[in-house]
Amino acid sequence: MQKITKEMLIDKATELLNNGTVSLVLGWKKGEYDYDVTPGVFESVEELKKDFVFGDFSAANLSKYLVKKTEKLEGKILVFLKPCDTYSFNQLLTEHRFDREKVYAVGVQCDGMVDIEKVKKIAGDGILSVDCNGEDIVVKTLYNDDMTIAKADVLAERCANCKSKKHVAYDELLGESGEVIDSNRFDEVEKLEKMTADERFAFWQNELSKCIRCNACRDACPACTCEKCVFNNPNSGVENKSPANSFEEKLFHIIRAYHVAGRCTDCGECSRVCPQNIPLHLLNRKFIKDINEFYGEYQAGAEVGSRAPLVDYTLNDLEPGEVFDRGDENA
Amino acid sequence: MQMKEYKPLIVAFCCNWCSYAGADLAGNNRLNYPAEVKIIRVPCSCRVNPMFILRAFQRGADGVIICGCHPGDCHYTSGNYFTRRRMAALFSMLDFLGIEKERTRVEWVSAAEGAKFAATMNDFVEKVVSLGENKRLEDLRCKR
Amino acid sequence: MENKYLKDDIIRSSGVNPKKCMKCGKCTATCPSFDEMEYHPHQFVYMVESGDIEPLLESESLYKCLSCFACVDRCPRGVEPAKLVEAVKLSVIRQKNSNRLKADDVVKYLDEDIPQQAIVSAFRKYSK
Amino acid sequence: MQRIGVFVCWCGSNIAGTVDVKAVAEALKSEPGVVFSTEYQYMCSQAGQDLIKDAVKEHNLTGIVVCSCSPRMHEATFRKTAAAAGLNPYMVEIANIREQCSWVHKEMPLGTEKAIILGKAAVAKVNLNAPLTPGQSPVTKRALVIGGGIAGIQTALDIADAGFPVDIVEKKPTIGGKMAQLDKTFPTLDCAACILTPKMVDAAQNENIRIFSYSEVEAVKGFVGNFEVKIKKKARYVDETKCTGCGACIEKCPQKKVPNEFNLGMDNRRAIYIPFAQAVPKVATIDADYCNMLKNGKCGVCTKFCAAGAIDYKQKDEIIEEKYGAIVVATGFEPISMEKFDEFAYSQSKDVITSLEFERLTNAAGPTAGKLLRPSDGKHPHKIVFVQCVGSRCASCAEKGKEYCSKICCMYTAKHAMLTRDKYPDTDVTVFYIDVRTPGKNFDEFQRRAVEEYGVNYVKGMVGKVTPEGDKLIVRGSDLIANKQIKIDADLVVLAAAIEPDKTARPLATMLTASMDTNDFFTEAHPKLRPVESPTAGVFLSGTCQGPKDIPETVSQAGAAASKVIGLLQKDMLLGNPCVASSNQLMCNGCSSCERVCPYGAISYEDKEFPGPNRTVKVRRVATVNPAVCQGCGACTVACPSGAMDLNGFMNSQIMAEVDAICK
Amino acid sequence: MRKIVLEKIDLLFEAISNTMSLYLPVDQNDGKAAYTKWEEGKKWSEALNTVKSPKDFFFPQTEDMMEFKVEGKNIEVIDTRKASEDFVVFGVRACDVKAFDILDKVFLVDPCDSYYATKREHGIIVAVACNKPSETCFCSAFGIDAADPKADVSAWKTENELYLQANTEKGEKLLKALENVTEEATEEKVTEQKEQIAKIMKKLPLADLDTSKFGGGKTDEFFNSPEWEELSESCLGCGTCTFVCPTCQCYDIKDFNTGNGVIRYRCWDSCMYSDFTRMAHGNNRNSQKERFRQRFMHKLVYYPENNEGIFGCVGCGRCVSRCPISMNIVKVMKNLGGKENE
Repeated sequence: MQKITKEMLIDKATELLNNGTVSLVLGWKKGEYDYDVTPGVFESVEELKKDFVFGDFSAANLSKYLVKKTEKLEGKILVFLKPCDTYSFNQLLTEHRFDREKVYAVGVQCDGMVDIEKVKKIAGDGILSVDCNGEDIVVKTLYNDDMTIAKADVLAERCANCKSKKHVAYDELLGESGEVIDSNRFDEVEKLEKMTADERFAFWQNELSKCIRCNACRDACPACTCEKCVFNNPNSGVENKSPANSFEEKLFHIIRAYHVAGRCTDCGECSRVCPQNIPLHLLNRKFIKDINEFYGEYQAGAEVGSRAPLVDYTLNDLEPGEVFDRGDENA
Repeated sequence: MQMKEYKPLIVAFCCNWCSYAGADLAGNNRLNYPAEVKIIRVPCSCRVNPMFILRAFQRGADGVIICGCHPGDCHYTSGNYFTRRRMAALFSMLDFLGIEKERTRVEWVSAAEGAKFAATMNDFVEKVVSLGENKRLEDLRCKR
Repeated sequence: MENKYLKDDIIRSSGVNPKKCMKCGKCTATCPSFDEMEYHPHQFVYMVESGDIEPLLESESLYKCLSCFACVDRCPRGVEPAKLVEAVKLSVIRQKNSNRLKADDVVKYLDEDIPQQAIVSAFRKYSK
Repeated sequence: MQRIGVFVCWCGSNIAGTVDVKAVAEALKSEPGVVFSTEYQYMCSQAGQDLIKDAVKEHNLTGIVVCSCSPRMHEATFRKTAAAAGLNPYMVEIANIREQCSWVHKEMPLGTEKAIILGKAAVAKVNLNAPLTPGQSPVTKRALVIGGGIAGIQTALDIADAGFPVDIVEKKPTIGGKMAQLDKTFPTLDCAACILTPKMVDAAQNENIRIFSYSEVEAVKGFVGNFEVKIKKKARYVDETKCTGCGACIEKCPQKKVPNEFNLGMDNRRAIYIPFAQAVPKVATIDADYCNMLKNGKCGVCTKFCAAGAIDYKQKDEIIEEKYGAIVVATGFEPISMEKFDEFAYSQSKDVITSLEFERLTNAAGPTAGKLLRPSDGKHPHKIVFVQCVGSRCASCAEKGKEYCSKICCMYTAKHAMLTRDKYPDTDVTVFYIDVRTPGKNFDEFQRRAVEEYGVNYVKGMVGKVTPEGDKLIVRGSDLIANKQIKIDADLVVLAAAIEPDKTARPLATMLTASMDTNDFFTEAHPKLRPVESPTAGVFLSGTCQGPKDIPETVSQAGAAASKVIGLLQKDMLLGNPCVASSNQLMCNGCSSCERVCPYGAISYEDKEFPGPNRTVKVRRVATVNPAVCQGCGACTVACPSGAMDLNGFMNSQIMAEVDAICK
Repeated sequence: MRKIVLEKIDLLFEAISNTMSLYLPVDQNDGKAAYTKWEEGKKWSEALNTVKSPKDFFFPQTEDMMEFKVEGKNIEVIDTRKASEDFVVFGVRACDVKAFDILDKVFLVDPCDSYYATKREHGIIVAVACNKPSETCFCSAFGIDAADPKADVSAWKTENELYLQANTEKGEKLLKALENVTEEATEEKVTEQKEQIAKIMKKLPLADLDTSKFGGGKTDEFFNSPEWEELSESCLGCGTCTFVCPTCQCYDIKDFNTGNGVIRYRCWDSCMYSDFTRMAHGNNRNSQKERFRQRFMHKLVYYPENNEGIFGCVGCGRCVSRCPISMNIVKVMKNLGGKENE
């Protein structure tokens, strides 16, 4: 497989800016360190040359930005999409959240993103530089000797359990588009399902009590693009700003997971951005797993215009009471 | 506070066309069920938002039951099919979070099934009573 | 009651629901062993359903069924009479208990001309 | 803040027997918003209603809570009372303290406590009630009938007779449908053409009826009273206005080997054709799949012989757009394919035919000019076996048959058997039946005559296999009564094939947002009480598109559908149900979730300008609900993640207030 | 100065907990540290700092203020404040200690916030010097010495020992009470460590972050800077930065309807939220750019303007490591303060 470098992306963006195909480029900007990459908009080739970056920390899913960025746009915006981002891209299109005509999508081959927390766990604090050369990562720190870590050991959870290397939407592709992967992404969910209700309750009570209601999960989620979220709407009856007690903690996450059920593409942004490391993706995956088992395999965003399972039905669907019978069988 | 016999609080959402009429029929036939069951009339079971269910639990309900027309009999042709999917997903999620699955139920009760309505309520209340007070989805502020 | 028990047992072991029968007789119409049989496929279904099983147990018809499954194939209601015949047969074998061929004994009855299918069928019939 | 009056009804001792009504009235007095609370023996009586009216005036009430029997009983009564007192009728809520309280709980303290809670919930809801007014929409006074069989024709005639214009859309070149293919009709044995063709002519000549033959519905927009329909008039390459139906072109057409679908392929027609002599409109049609001129530009014979100059090879499909107030679906049925029933050898032998093919074989206008001859060798059959329930009542073979009873086969098989014995007494006729179902006026008498007078041999049993052997068909069947297996060497086997809805019905249902059952029959709004209406307002059902029917039943349903249409078209304005969904466009994302769950197609989207930050303007796609179409189920409100969609009369806030009041 | 060998540190914790509650950073199951009430078995985390700052102890995320009991048409007001007891927060870093000063200047000035004041009075803070600052640390930019945290008690953790030095009356009282588990010590090792830390501080990537461009009176200079547009471009508008920030002090007061009455409570608010300071007429900052600008202008300009030049940031680096899109005050400062100089 060919290695995709940031230069290839810059060249592509330069070409498209110069020939007038696009007027803006949505990509990743380099930060203070090697790992704090920020999503950013580039207007000129100079800006691209100066700040554009692509690598193991270009984790942010850019598709959600298209909702805002295309609003008043004349012409087209170029967006770089990793395979998992393309699913979000399609799902947003399914929900008419932006105008496809205003976007030039370039699919970028993805070899998995690195989780800096995992790097720090191995290499220690005081990271000075992180360099990736294919399979390995070289880390320089303040306190320890330089260290080489296998990239596979520090892949973000969602990348270690990558569901698809396939780009489901693009105008052009950089590198290769792979296949949908038969991943182990439901293993954690299954582990929880096999626990007793008391154990599950304890698990989630512990996890969700960490929530500080910063709303990062919601604000980063490409499925959460509501003009006004129910949790911000004083008339909705559930509006709140703080996890005042254990009920509020659960309410927010149950309703949020429910609202994105059938629409969540499992891009993993919620867990990535959670400052408290709550495994929020497990809630979404539970819904995905259930939907797959109850109503047949469904991958949100696999194709534009597909009907989400919760706005669909068949005459012989499972009864809500049977949900548990199935669970008991599995146990 | 003195010890009182534990009485659960049950909220029943009933669709106007079948289950609410079924509850009326139970009344016509003087079929007993616990007074702890309080019915809220909705046009169709598909009107029941998961937020209503969580709201009820927050406010101190010990069980929530949703009653609609039998599949295929929906007054609005398809409402209860959506209910079926939504509630299956929601209940499974609540179970995943460790909340007792016996506290939530969907039951199809037609306008002719007064007896089924009463029997369902009796059974549901009995199950909820055996679980005791709802502790896993309660909001202590509402119990002050 | 004996019959009730027997009926439930047959229904359970066969997995057949005789209530589904609408008495069209297509099974009997199609049965290649019809002339050999005292009780015909549709009668099996009806008699099991009505609990009138004793005569079936004693009837030679049990052993005349070829297990060709034509009745199963043709039945418009998915009743599967052949499975019922098999189940009745099974209950006879079980009742007799001792009087059955052991798998090890089969070998000595084999000769070179016996068709492969018959061996398999014999195993199916007698090794339960 | 509302000014709410609470009225607690004793219902004699029905409520007061187990509920302390005075305590309820007293307890509700201190609820927020309540300014007046009282109780009375019979609130629904004139005196009780007057009490409410007086209280409204005296206390300036803005909302009313009646604690009484079920709202299904007297909600309408008290709404009228409120209206009479000058209040909006939707400011009334009922607390059901009879059926759901006093009648099911025996102890006074329990009943009273629960009644108070139910009352509080109703008060909490009224506090959030808002006056509602039903919407109005005008009615386009024209009806569309889709399908030109006997159902469609009868519906159109009845509507037209009431003075409303009506259009029939028929996909075939002529109206008439299946009935035109039949020979005689049961149980009176009059000839189908004799009773159908006058109706076809009536339809053609009726000033209020337009017939779009060889046409199909392309798209349907709009809602009850205001449908906008696109009709595709397929090119028939003959100018309808010029063609006289003389038939000169047909005689000369050199392409003679086109299977004649009207005779179910048992003979041939030309590439230019008129399906049958009494066709309406009697206009020729060129079959583009076979016409040499259209296929490779070499021929043009018909042009030469057409004195009227009606042939037009350049004709194109034409789209007609028209507005309608009501739509009647009359798409009819097709016999199911017999290809998969190997045991009956339909594909192996020409002499195994379906009953509809049998109709053509006995029809004077059919391929054999009415002589019953075997399709294989044209000989007269002496032994005929009829098999009933082929593919009907077939639960285990979903891929070939149907689970339902096709309803008409018992009767037409009796008819065929009887007619055969009547015309050809030397013929042995055997009918294999599972059950003979003859519930209809003179139906059973008819079938008995076939047995008793005409000597048709009815065998209780089923055919297991048909094997062609030489020029014979060996039929093996069971005779359950004799407990015998029988073998008949028949000359002809006639299969009573199950019927299924026409293939075009499914896409049409999607266009109409009308629902269908698993068998693709249209669903009626209520199986007993609204059998000719679809759940989609303004769409009506006529004939076999709704379920298997015989001709008398079809005609009566056609009339019923017509009368429903007339009732609708007679109105100038439609009053809607005000308890409908509405979308708060400021919060709407335009994500289409609501549209996908709406069973009525009541939701559409528009691009609208909204104020953005700092005096900018933002264009967003947002949902709008058509209140005339919405029936108020509320499915959309839950599908909407942002809560932009709400339901009048059952708003999120109202239901939550009820929950809160109950769980206090 | 007192000291205790690290092996016996649990004795110290036990001694404190015997008389009052003790909170200290403990590793959670995800490996992140969080302030936790000490009990037997809880281990003091090795991590540099916690995800959430210790401001929670004095200014909790949610705090009931009063309650209204509604019965019929009568309303009764109930004071829900509870008498606070002494407690110890152990292991606070220099930056977070400084953050308390910043909060004090908001909550303790007239009109004094009694909810905050009560807790502050009863809280005893034991600060610990940072041996291994992270690459995200930039406290030195705000004049904070990570080697010498000034709280009620200052502490230094060397290889085998913990050195404790009281700075206030409360601190002295605490150390006095702990005399039988600690022993007298000299400053030698501490001085050594201070020097070592100072060396590391110089090597940090953000060591030379320049704050001189900012401060009171600079509103005009920065408010209309074109840089805000680009900086705020990808801001999600979540509240992570504000909620992990030790100095963010904005709160919202809300009513919760319990069905029987109303609980009036306050909870942290975030200037990043679209309904922040929403008023009857609507919102005065209605684009994310304006909200984003508000946060940084407050830390770098408005706060110093009202507080003798003290910045509203302590350089703890929490926002640097936690922001979902990695936008943070460092990037803001560098872009605003020195783009033309680059």
